[in-house]
Amino acid sequence: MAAAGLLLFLLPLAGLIIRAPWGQVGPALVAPETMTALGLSLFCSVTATVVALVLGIPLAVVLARTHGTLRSLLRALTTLPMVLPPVVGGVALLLAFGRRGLIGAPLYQAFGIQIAFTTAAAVIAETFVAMPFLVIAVEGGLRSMDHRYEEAARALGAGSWRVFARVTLPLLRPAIFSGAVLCWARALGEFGATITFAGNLPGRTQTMPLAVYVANETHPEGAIALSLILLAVSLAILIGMRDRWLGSL
Amino acid sequence: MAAAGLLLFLLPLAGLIIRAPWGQVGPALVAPETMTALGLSLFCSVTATVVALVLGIPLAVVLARTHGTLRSLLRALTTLPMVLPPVVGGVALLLAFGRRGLIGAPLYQAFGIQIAFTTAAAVIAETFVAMPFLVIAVEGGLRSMDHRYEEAARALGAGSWRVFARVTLPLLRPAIFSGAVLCWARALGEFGATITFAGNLPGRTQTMPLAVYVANETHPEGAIALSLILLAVSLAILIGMRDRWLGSL
Amino acid sequence: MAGIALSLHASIRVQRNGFALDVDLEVGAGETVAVLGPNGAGKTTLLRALAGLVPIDGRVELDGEVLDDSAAGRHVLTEHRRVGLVFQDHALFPHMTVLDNVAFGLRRDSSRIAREWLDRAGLADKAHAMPRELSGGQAQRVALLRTLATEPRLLLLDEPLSALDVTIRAEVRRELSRQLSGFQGVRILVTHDPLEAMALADRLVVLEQGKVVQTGSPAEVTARPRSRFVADLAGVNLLRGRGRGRHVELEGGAMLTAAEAGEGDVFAVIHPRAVALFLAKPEGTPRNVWRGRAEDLDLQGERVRVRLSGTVPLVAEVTPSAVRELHLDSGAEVWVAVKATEISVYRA
Amino acid sequence: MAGIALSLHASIRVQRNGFALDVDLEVGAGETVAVLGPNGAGKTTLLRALAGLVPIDGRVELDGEVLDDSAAGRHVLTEHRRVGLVFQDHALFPHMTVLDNVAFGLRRDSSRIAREWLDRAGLADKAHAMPRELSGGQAQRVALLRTLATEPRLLLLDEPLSALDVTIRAEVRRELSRQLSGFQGVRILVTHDPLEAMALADRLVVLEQGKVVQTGSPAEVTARPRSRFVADLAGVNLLRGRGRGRHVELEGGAMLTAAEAGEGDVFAVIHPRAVALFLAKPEGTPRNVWRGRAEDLDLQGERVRVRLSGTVPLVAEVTPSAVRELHLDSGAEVWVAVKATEISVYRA
Amino acid sequence: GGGVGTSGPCALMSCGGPPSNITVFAAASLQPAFDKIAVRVKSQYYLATTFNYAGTQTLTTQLIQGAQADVFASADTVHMTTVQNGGLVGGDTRVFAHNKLEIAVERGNPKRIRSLADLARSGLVVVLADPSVPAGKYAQEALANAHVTVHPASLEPQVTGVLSKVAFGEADAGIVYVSDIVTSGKVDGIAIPDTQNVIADYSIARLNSAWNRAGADEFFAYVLSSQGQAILSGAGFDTV
Ligand SMILES: Nc1ncnc2c1ncn2[C@@H]1O[C@H](COP(=O)(O)OP(=O)(O)OP(=O)(O)O)[C@@H](O)[C@H]1O
Ligand SMILES: Nc1ncnc2c1ncn2[C@@H]1O[C@H](COP(=O)(O)OP(=O)(O)OP(=O)(O)O)[C@@H](O)[C@H]1O
Ligand SMILES: [Mg+2]
Ligand SMILES: [Mg+2]
Repeated sequence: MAAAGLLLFLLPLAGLIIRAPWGQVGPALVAPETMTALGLSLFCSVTATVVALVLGIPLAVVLARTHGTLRSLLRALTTLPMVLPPVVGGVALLLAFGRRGLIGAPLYQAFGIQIAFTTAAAVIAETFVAMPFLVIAVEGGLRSMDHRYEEAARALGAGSWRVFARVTLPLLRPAIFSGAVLCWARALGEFGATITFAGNLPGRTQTMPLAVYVANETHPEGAIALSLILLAVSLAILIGMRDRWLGSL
Repeated sequence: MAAAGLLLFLLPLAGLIIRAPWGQVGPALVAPETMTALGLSLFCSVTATVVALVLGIPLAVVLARTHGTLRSLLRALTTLPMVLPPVVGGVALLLAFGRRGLIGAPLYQAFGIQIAFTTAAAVIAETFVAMPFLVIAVEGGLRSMDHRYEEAARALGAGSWRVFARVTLPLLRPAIFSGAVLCWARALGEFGATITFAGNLPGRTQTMPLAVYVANETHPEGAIALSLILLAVSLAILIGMRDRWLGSL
Repeated sequence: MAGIALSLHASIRVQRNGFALDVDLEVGAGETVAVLGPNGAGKTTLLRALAGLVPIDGRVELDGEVLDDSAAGRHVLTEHRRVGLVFQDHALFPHMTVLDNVAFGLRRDSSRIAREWLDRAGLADKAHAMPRELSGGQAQRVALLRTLATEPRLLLLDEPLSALDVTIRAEVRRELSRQLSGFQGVRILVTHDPLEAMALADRLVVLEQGKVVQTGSPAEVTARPRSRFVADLAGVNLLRGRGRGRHVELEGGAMLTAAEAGEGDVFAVIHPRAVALFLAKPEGTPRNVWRGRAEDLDLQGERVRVRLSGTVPLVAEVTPSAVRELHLDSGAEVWVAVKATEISVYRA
Repeated sequence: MAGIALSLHASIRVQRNGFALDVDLEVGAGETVAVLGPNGAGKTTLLRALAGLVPIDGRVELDGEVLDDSAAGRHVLTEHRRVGLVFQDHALFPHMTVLDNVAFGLRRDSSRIAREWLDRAGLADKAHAMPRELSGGQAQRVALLRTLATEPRLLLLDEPLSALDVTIRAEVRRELSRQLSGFQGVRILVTHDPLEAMALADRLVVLEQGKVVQTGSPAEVTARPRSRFVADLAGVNLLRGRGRGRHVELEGGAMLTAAEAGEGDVFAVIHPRAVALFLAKPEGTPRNVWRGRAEDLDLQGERVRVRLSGTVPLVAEVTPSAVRELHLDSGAEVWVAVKATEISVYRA
Repeated sequence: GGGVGTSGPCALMSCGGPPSNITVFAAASLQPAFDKIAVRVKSQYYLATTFNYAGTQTLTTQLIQGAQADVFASADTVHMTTVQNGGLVGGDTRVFAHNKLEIAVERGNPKRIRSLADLARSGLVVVLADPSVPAGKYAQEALANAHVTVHPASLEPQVTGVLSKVAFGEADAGIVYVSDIVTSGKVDGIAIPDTQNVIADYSIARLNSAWNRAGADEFFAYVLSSQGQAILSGAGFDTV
């Protein structure tokens, strides 16, 4: 069963690697645009993950502490960006943060700040799409946590904040780690919302998936070559993440 | 912080709802194509989730039981489909399961079976993209689990299978639930790999995100209307999932 | 800390499906109270309620400060109560070293102070071990240190010594009793060990099914048990019946002759040592003589406890040589005799 | 099950950073062995190794079946060993009711049998409770039932009674001793309670720092303690020194006169009751007289244990009336006397 | 342009001094030709070009939502009209290229497809673009002109989808633009007679929001110049 599961992942990846236009990987690798897009991708996905951690963990805590219908509602709202077709996600972001958007418009009129079509927009788009993964994973971790430790900490005089930072958070590390990996990977692969909300501007908002998209329009082989580079980098990063980061208990 | 996080989700959704072409929602709702696409979406995403559960939980167990480099490698390989730009994900699937693909070719030559362009292809594409979310979430749950209970079960004479089914699995319920929600939501929103691998034929492979994309080409308002319907249905389903399913311990 | 007199006034009601706790408790400054009671009596619940971890109906006041008052809607959070609660199952933080666990509750100089506590407890070599690398007893001691180090003004100990070995237990008990007499806080101790209760507590509170059934100094409580549980604790035989002059009519129907019995519902206590066993019916002074059957024998140190069934079920304590002489064995039929003067009777 | 003689031959070595377990153990069919030892001695590790939960170097053979043989690379999985292990911290499945927990290890008719066990234990009303709704003692009893119900051929109990109240503890001990004598399996029991060990075990094995330091029947072990721990367990004073004719030269330098002492390294045991205390230097028969200081006093039942420091640190056991007469108090200076005939000396 | 992460009116180009940079929103299918044009424009006019390639519809949405750009090149005239009606066009709109349809088949044409009529053969896997995108709409028209009914296996919302399905051998045939076949180089094209064929019009315009009108006009002019037209022709477009 596990093997079948693994096969489902491995076969397509094997297909990619076997049929890969290896001749194109070299040129793609040295092309400056590739490095620009790759760097931008890493920058945006990591920033999005950090933002998601900062905003998402408190949100998960709130979710885990509320009960009943309110919790279901909040959790459902949090999950929606995952369901939203990516293009519409981008449109929704434009409607909120675009120059004509709900808060984009006042922002533009008051300070002349435009969010859309900037690197910040790419980060926002990726955060919007990827953060739910973090929130849901962390909330799952919170729910299965043994709360005796938090009680013990409180009995030792630790206030909410100290309990959270010194006990809850460390005990939650595996869940946060999974969540962050999920979030980062999702952000790295993000395409639809980014192209709609942030545009496809090389060096500013053209992340790897967008570069792949553009390449695919003209020579699909180049697109595959680009993807392989993205895959290799992701693989290296994922393998590089040591188990000790996981703090498996 | 939690509020800021929630706002990031709520603002774009609010934008969608406020600027929504409510006049279009009615007609879209009664259009038979909408219902077809919605039904197909639900069918495919649920099937994909079930497949992911069946294949992914054992895979997560294997991941959690291996150690060192092998584990990092397996985990990284499992995570890759999340990183793969959606279009390339579809291409990879074609290279594996397509008529000329690694196992698609023998299948086609021996039995004349073509997977692409069928509902099965849509399910495979969604599973491929969404299963990693389940695997990573469940693996996180396994890692933070207290293994004394499994030891106790073994000491009571329960073999590996019984231990797994009666102890590990139930204790893992919150993690599995989060993972399944993530997986389902991701599958429901899947667009890129599906269109590349399965194509876009109403009634067979045109899921909601594809219908939204197509609608967006001609009248964007209709696309938003369709998305709202999808959102409403997802919201209803997510809220409908009772907390008792979570089996919070 | 010294010089400040702290005292606890608590009136606690907790309602849980199938279980209700209803306890009024007054503990004076510097007093140690041992809470005893059968499993499931509500001892842990009581401690958790005092710590503020269980919502209650009622009022808790510590040294004039109201910690809980359901009528006034007041509830001081656990972390602001300066209570020290040692859990029945230690609950050491699994992700911290032993040292960090002990240092956790300390504000200043935490690491140095924690190390001193560990040194004194002879656990210095485990300072950098993780809790999962400790044995059960080591974990329990660390949990105790962790709480004592915070110098709480209300110390709540839930079976703190149950997993300790004999040597350490005596030491920890001594150490604890030194600690306890050192500061003026209020101490409440849950234990199943009568010796521990006697050694450490000024007063016993016996809880059964969520209610206080008896309270008093150890000597008072064990001299006049009011329940099967306390009798077992004191190691004596407790009988219940109706007094009629010098006789007690037992619930089973048998008659007991005592020095004085009074009238109405009474308890009768007989020390196992006062129960004599014979092979033949004894002639002489003992006024209470029955037939009995030795159900089982239990060697306890240099004494053998014999559980007897028959007209009046009792436990007798005899010497091993008596066992040999009487050829006592499970199932043996014997004559049981108790002198009237060895039976103490008091109102139920 | 009856009629099949089971016996255990184990030779177990476990190496962990900073701790090594090295135990050879033979347990006969139907024998109950109590493993005693200080905290961290390796008792739990030994049980876990026997259960197959810890990889070992060495060999474990149960009733002729080799369960572990590191030389031959053989390792029978825990679930195929038919061992019953009751954990120190119960480990009830948190997601199952009490009934399902007890039924878990049963093959056929599991629910009915489980209910019978619960009924017999008086826990029928908790059958549908979840473990988190149990008190500590209730959980421990359910864990015990859960394992006993599977009728294992090797029963491993890790402090099974420590959280039980006195009444229940006596009952469970009786029930357990009935159970234990009922089938022919091998029983190994870890406990910190000397009474429990004496009551349930045929043989004691004393473990210290991973090694067996003493083994034998309860009477043998307590009569001739070979370590501080065993002496504490038996409640006696243990001294070590060199025998010279009728004298023992103690490690501190003091001289002890005994009835017979032998030559070479010896242990000397003095029962606390044999230690007499005086205000003035006693004249007369006692050959061993020193000055001492009462460090602390501990009321235990009807006796007071006085810990003495001085030339020879000892514990004396005296009556409360003696305490009053001598005006004994912590810090009091006294004369300590022990008759030569009360000192038993044996080779170390 | 501005640094990464900056925002505001200057974000899309350098402020101060004569602007030497333009932003062009262009249909993704124009990429091969426009990338070449950009190189020429840069060397001849010292004008740097930043492209935002995406589907015409996406670009339209972005423009309507207030995106700033100098030039808009659409793969059809319908979306250009939408943008124009939104008051966003700051000058002429001009059709600058035509594109014809062709049948894309696998290399070597193993299924021997010669005309649109062959696409109706049973057992043939045919993929079309979705009628909601121009290529799909035109394909429907062409098939109607030829009085052929096909049952496509998929209605791809992107022309590249049709191409890749054929290139990977998943589909036996599809209908795409000539320019797609030329740039792809992985499929063979079967011409469709002009009587059945449908012509797509690509149109271009300078936008109101342009910060560099001169630059935009230069680019506009270059596309329509003979050099620009030659490049487009090389990419498979019919010139105007
Ligand atoms: N979370 C809970 N939900 C419901 N009932 C509970 C819960 N916790 C405890 N109980 C019940 O409340 C009663 C009192 O439990 P408590 O733990 O206070 O007993 P205790 O006196 O500490 O017993 P022990 O000596 O066994 O530790 C018991 O009957 C128990 O089953
Ligand atoms: N997982 C572990 N990793 C490293 N060391 C451990 C681990 N578990 C136990 N130890 C150490 O091994 C030694 C033996 O532990 P064990 O639990 O067997 O003691 P024990 O005799 O059962 O003690 P107690 O009476 O306190 O339960 C101790 O020194 C303990 O610190
Ligand atoms: Mg308790
Ligand atoms: Mg242990």
